[in-house]
Amino acid sequence: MNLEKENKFAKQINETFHSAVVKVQRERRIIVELRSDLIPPFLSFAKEYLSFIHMAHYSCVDWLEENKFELVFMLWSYEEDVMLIVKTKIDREKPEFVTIKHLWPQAETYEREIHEMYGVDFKGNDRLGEFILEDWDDLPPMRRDFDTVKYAGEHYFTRPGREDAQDVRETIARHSGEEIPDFAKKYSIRRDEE
Amino acid sequence: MEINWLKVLGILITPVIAFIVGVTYGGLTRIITARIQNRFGPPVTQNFWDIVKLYSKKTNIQHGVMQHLAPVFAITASITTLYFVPVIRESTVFTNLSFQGDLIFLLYIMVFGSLGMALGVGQSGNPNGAIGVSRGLSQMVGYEIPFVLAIVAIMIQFKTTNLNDLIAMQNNFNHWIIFQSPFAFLAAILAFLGMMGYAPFDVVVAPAEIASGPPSEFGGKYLGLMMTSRSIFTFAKLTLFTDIFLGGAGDFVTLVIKTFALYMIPVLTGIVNPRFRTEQSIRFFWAWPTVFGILAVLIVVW
Amino acid sequence: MINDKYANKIVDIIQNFARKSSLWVVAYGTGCGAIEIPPTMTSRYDAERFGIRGSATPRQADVLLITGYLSTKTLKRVIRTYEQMQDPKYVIGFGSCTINGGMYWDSYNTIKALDQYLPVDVFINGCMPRPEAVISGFIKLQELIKEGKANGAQKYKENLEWYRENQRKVIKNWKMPDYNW
Amino acid sequence: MNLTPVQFVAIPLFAAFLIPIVAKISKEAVKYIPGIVFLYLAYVAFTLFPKALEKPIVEIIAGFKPPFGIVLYFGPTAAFLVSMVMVVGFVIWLYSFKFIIREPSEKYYMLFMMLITGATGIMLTGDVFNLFVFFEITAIAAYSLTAFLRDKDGAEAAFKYLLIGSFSSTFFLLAIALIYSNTHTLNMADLAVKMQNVDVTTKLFILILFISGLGIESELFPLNGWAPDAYSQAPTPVAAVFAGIVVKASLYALLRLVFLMFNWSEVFYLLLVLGVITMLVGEMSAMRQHQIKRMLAFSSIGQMGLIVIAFSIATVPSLQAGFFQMVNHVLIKSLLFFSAGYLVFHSGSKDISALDGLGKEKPITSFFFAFGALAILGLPPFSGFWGKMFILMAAGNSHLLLVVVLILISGIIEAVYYLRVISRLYFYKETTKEVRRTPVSGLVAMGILTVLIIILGLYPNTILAYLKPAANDLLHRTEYINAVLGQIHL
Amino acid sequence: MFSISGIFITTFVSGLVAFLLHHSVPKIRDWFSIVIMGVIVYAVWELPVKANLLSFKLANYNLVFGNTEYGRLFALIVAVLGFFAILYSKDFMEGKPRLGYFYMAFFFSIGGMFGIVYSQDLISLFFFWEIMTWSSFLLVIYCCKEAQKIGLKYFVFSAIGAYSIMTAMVVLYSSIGSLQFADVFAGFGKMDFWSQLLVVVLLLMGFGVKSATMPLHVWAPGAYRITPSSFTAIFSGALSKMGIFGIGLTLFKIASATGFYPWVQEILAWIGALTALFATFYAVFATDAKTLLAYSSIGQLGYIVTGLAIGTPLSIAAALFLTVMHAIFKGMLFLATGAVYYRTGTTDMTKVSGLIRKMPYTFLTALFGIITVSGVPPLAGFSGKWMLYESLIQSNHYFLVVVIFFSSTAAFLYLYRYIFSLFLGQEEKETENVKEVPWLMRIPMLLLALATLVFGVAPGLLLHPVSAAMKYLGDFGVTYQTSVLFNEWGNKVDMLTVANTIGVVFIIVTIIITIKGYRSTRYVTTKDIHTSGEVPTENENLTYAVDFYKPFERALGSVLKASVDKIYNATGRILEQSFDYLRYVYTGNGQTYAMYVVLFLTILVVFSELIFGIKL
Repeated sequence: MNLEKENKFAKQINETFHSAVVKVQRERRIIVELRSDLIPPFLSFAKEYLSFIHMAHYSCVDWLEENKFELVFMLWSYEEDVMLIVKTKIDREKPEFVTIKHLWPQAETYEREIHEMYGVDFKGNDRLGEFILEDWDDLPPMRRDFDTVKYAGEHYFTRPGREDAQDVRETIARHSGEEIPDFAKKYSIRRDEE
Repeated sequence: MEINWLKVLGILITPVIAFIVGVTYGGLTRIITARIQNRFGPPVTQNFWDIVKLYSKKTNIQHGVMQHLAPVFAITASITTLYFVPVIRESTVFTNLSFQGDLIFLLYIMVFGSLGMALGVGQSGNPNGAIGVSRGLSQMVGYEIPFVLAIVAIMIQFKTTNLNDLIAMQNNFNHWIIFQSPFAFLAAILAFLGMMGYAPFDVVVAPAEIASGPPSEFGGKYLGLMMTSRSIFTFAKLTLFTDIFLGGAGDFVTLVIKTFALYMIPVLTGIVNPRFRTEQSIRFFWAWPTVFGILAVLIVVW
Repeated sequence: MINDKYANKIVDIIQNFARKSSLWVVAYGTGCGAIEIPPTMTSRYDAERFGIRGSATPRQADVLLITGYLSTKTLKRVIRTYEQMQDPKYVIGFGSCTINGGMYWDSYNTIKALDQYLPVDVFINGCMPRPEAVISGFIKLQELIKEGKANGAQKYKENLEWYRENQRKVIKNWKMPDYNW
Repeated sequence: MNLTPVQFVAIPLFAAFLIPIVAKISKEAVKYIPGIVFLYLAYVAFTLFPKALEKPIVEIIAGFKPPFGIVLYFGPTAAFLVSMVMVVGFVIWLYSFKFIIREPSEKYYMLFMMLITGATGIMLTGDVFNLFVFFEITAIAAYSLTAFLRDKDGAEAAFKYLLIGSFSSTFFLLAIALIYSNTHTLNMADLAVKMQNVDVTTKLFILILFISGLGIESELFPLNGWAPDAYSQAPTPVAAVFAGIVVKASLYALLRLVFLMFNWSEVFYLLLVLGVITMLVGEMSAMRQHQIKRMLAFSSIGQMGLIVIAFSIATVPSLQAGFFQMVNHVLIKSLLFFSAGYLVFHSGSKDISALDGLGKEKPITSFFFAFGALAILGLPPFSGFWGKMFILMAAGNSHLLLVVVLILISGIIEAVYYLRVISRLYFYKETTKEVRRTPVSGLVAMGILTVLIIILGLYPNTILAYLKPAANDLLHRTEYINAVLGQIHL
Repeated sequence: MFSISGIFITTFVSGLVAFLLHHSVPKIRDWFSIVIMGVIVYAVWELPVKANLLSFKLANYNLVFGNTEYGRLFALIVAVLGFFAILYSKDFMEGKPRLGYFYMAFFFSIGGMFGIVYSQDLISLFFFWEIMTWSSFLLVIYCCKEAQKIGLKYFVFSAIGAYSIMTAMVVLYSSIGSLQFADVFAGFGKMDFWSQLLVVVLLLMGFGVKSATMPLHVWAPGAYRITPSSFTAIFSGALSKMGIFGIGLTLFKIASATGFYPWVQEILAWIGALTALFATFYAVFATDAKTLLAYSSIGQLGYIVTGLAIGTPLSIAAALFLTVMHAIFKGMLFLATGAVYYRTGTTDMTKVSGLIRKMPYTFLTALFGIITVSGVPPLAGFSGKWMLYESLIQSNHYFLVVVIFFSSTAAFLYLYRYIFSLFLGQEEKETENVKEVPWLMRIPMLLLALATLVFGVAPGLLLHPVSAAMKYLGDFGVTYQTSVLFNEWGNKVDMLTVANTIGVVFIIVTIIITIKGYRSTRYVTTKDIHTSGEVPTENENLTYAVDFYKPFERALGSVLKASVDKIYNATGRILEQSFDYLRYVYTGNGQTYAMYVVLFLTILVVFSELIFGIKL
């Protein structure tokens, strides 16, 4: 496996951002973990100096146990055909971040989605309003502490006869013999057990 | 004044006949379309039942008096056009009022309905309707040039503007204007494609993009009346074209054959064609059809 | 005009027949089930045989086809569309999702039972139902119409309060014009 | 007292000397003297006019008969011009009555009277050297009046005027010297006869000197460099005097001399060309002026060009048209200068842009300006219409279609810049300021002009009857010669 | 009272009186004007038809005034339209500044037009022409600062036109020696070719400016837009007709005597047709209702010019018929637009919509107006168009008829847009409280609308004075009956039958559709529309008003980009800049001026041979 260009990038990143944890995952995949306040300069650096001109994706992961949100940026370099995955963790209690729409205009839409689904507040983005959900007044639905079954049960009329419906994770777990972590059980209790 | 009861009869039954023929043609069109698309298709009476259903709707809504009157405008234009077109040659019953008008008059009275419709559509407040009207009017400007060229060519060739005179001149098969002035026929029939609004010139109603355009706010009896009007108007237009180019008809069988043959031209074109954008269709009309029209005029002049 | 009982009956029969043989479906694909409509309409199954035809606007349409799951956001539009249709009008619930939520039983954003919100004349089961099933659903509807039993609109009008209450429960920001007929 | 033409020269001159003396007694009384003079002289002029129409009045000064003595020739032309001067002089006096308040008015009136003396002298005299003298009187009075406000700009303008004017005097004097050395006479009628014997080249040189010298005062391009400055820097009534009297008088002198002595078609052709160029240059330059008085000055130049064109066509209708246009120009341009004077005075700036919204603030004055502007564009029913029309018809009759077109083009240019000013006055700014009044005398002066313009516009026949003899008088030199010299041979 | 001088004096003096009244007793100013205008209408109607009613000598020229059938037709247009406009003005102009000025200029321009149509010699024609020009100019610049540039353009073009006439007069006078119509018409044939050509071209150019014939039309859109609507009705309806009046005279009385008459006819006809075509295009893409109507006016005048130019009896009848009709329908439309402006304060078609329920009478007027303009039977526009087409075809102008027909079809585009944008579509929140205009404004509009219907059913009523006017222009006769039109091939259209058929069918179907399901038919607001289930908010207006004919614009491509206006503007700019350079001739430096003097002297001396023919 030839990781020459990936390593080169890793070296370059390390030289400029000493605190960055760079990991070459495999061919064409570099993962960088960084402090959240260094993200804007880093993205700018990646775009201007490392030729990662395309922001392919921008998402959020809820690390409930660590009480953190992880923002994930995926950048692509057309010159070297390398994907750079930038991760950073921000506080979950009061999730705040700065907008990067000045670097990639399409980031605005991603930020709106993340805002709606996780409640992350992006400073500088003035379009963080209603996006996909209409008139949503509960917890942001993609947070893991949001109980969707409970919500659906409270808000929608449920026709009887669906008592055997169950969480798909449970079914998978049963079939594969995998153990469900404790925290997950909290959110996937079968209706009849409750 | 002595009342000619035969004429009164003609005035009463001509629209009815036109309606029946028009509706049947509509049904046949759907069947033919279906067959070409490898389908079975609805029954012939489908259009008729559609219209009956629309009339028997229990609620009807309108956005104002112009929308209320719009189908009236349309059907008035259709019936008036029909009255001023000689349906059957030398028949007391079916010439109606055709001796009072001429070709240019017919061109204008035909617009009357569209104008009224457009006003009604405007009042409905639906932007799709207005967009449709905008497209329709633009397209009309497109096909009007070849059509007028053709009509002018015919008028100067036969030195008359009266339809009855034109029919009288085409008493023989080889005197038909389609043979005497083929370019005029070409220009006119291409314009006719646009006039009928079948594909590729159906951007006006384009159901998928502007929700059927002009009639998008019409339902119930209004839509029913519009469809009735369209049936009559189709028949009137076909009769007019038959009268101009195919020497009219001496009896109903001939009339049905000739009009149906003419009608198949836009229908068959429509089935196999995609849709032009407005500017494309305008450009289309201003290209070959116009050239044919100019040729027709030039040939006559020389 | 004519108050004769038999005459009225004849008129009713003719009208019902016309309604039955001309069903215009408003083209509103709410969910994934809408993908079954093209094969139903085109040459393989050719629904036009039964006078079923697409219609671009609710003003002209007779049948509202709810093709699958219905998120609350869409529900608002569907209600609006339904109310804009002209009486007589029919609703067909299409697919499991309209019956009991289907695979979206626990979704925070989809309704689970359509008939709580709109008067459904015919349900078609399946996830998703095949064109044959769709056509059979339509034929069922036609039978109902012919017998004069497809009176969902009537039901809706009479029980408007109840429907409204249910609708309002789901749609929080209720800003809809009045339903005035 | 017997009414004789000599009074036209004598009385203003006398008044000019009287004014400083009276001023010692009462400053107020001084103001009324010119008015009285003008009224009286106007009366004289109108009384003598019919007589002059019948037969030109030739008055011999100091007993020597022509060609040896000094004669005053009061023919139809002179009668017409003098009447015009008197009327306009009166109106200007009326206007100055309140306008000249800051400066010693007796000096102003004295110079004004001097100027009138010179101007009438030019129009009346039958002697070339006297012509020069009167010319100089006029010019000197004009120089001093230009600098009357005693500010820097005025002084500069006056100096330029003086500089160019001295060229004019020099050329004129040189020409007279040449004439005298060749013909040994200075009487114009006599000259007209004797010049025929003079060598052609000398004659030509004399002509060139005359055209250059008198062309300066009559604002021919390119000799009119002094005009814009003088007009715009002199006090407003003085500008009206320039436009109405000085320039007209010197044009008359030029024309009289040309018609008498140099009756060649080439001369008229040259004058025509000069007229056209003057007109076009004047109007085009006026178009881009930022100061209203400068604009009016250039417009004046343009109008002079038009008048020169009319005269240089040299037919009876054209001369008639020229005279008519002269009257028009005097009336209208005075009106424009008068109203512009008050507008400038109240806006506090000479710029056109400062006039925004003055129409509300000074409604009557602005109205007069607008009226004058419409009139000078040659719009009916104002007098300008007929003037332009006559000139065009005359030009057409002489088959000068190009000239017609050029006149009309200049008319369009004129319209553009005048209408811009009107727009600014009324429509650019809505002011809510109080109406500021113009002194009554000024309004009366402008009112008189307005009424005259309308009368002439609606009924041009009023003066048209007098113009034909005037035209004939100027055009046909034999009559002049006979009138002056005939007395000897009788 | 009913003498020509009476009419003139009344008009002009009333102008002054109205001005004075405004400053003394403004209350009676409006009624005074209305009464006077009424009297004038009566006087014009009663004025006997005689070629020489008043003549006097002014400034060596014989000025003759008389009432011909031709002049009477135009005088009636002016008087009646003027009356309606002034009736309308009372409420329309209320509260606007400078009303005395408005009425004065109004009366003056009306008087000017009377002078033009009654004059029997070119001098008085020109005299009143100029009065009309400047008084209408005063009304163009009446409104605001924005109007000034437009006004200047109007004046400059008017001046170009007027001066063309003037030049023609000069040429005529120098050749014929008289400017009386009688002499001019008689003597014109004897003039030499070039003079004839020059005179005809100049006269047509001069009159063409007022009738806004391309390429001299550029003043019209702006000027029509900016004048107060009550005057715009006159401006477009009557004032532009003065150009037509002049073109008619020029063609049939002057140019017909020349050898190149057929050429003039042909070229003018094409100019008219192209005017109609391009004006229609511009109208289609206008966004301001008044600009749209202005271009429409230009186009309609193009038809009239073409009709006159063809010169067959039917075409002249068509042209004169259209002249009257244009006065009526453009009057109506401008008054209706004015009514919209009166209530909403704008005529921008992208800003106003859905007024039909608020202003039904205005809508009715506009509806009749557009039906008439488009020439759809049974209203009167059709008769004129029909005669025009028939005459074009029968005089072998095949391509001309196509161009005319095409522009007439394209006229539907802008007409629909006009009525749609203003009256149809969704209702604006801002215009919620709009009411119908006062009765005094409604009456003129409705009367004019009625006129279109009456003349539509019975065109013969109008053809009567028209044919009389044609008799004056030459030996033209046209066959007509009260309601039947005939073409030259003997075919006919019976408007009464047409109107009856349409009327009967229309009424029957209306009754049927109204009775059928009357109880179940419901009115819903224009906000309640099918919008894919979306509910538009109150402030959201979904009316399709911006870029209404984008597809058509794309189809036309670059045809529209060419604009004479741009050329004119560029010329103007270049000229002004060059004038600016000329200004530097006058440096303000005494030495330079002295140098000029010396230079002048030197040139005269040096080139003396060239100049005087004598070597110095």
